[in-house]
Amino acid sequence: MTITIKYFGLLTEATQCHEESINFSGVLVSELLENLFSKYPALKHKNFQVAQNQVLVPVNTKLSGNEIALLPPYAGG
Amino acid sequence: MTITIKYFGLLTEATQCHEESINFSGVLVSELLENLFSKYPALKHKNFQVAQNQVLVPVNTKLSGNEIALLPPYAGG
Amino acid sequence: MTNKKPKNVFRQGAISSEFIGDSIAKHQTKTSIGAHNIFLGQVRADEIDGKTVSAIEYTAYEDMANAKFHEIREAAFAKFNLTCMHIYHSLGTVKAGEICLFVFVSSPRRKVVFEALEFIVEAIKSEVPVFGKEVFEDNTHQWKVNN
Amino acid sequence: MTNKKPKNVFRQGAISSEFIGDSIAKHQTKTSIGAHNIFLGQVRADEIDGKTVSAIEYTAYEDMANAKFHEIREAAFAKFNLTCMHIYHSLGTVKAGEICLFVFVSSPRRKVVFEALEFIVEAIKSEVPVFGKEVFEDNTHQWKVNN
Repeated sequence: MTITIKYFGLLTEATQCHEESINFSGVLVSELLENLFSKYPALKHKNFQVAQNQVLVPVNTKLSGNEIALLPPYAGG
Repeated sequence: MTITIKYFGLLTEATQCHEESINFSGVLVSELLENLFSKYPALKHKNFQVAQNQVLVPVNTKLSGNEIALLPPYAGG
Repeated sequence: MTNKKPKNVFRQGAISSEFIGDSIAKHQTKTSIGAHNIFLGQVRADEIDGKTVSAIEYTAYEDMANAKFHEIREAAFAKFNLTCMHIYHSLGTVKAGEICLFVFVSSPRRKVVFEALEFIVEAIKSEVPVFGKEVFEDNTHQWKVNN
Repeated sequence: MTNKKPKNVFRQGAISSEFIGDSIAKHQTKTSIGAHNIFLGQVRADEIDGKTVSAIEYTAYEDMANAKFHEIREAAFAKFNLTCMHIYHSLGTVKAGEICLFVFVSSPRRKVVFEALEFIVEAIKSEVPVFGKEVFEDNTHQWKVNN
């Protein structure tokens, strides 16, 4: 399936992009992350949460085939 | 001694004045109040605190010969 | 900002939104501030026994009130790590919908301003000799009492 | 004021003192309000390892952030007797001394606004995906993290 992945804040320094679409055949969010860690080794050591379709999810959540966002610590206000 | 007495808020409806100076020979605040209650019977039933020289005092305080203020409940803000 | 002599907190009439905006603008040179908290008291058009409050006429025992405002100010600076504090209260007529009290605190950190502002506003309500005559639309009145 | 669809809380650049003043003015027709409480977040010129923060560049996961702001708004209206609530947050560059967050709550009674404002500000800080790049005077940077 095609997944849109969004990166924010300091994570964009590891990925050098804000958004990408990838074809991925895995089932879980954690599998997708392993794939991204291979592509962007610097990402592995960053602190972030994962949102699927704008809702925070644990990494053992099933991929629904929609939007995934990697969110570093919040700094609003 | 001569005492300046200030009235505020709803108390001025009982006294019909905001300030007056009276000669008074008593010793305690409570004696002064008895005197004022004779003069302004409506004052007796009002709820108020007494300040002497801008500090709240109990009615058994000695008169210092300076300013007395009768303060109804506060309504600031 | 501490240990000054009492200054006059009172303003004649309502406190305007422009005055509040200007006061905020003046703090933009103070770059150690991270959080401001502002309380505004606004006159309510309360309905009481079928009559509606159209304005409050404020009076005060001004010298004692300014001394009390000063005490509250000193106590707040002693208790909280504040960068700035400003208090303004109306005297005279303030119509329903207009602002009669403006309290403004600033600090490097947000937790401090929440605590400090509530402390100051509660102290003003309970300790400062200010009196309010609630005037109804038919020109009758009653005297306001803080709870 | 509840059950609306999420609206856009974000404003490009700093929030001006005039905007805040105008927002206050707009509430003077709402004569059931007795108390307003306003929180303003201001960018601090923090000194870190000898370098001074000159600005914060804000970015956000905008759709999720607006949905979260909406959730916070609905929760606050459910929890507190509020007449009005407004939230504005900056995106893009906000210089030291400028305002990046404006939260405005109003209620008939003061106790409510103190509780509600702190609830809303703490929720914004911890739940809304907004990111801040602290830019130093020499154009190096670090990433801000809320505590």
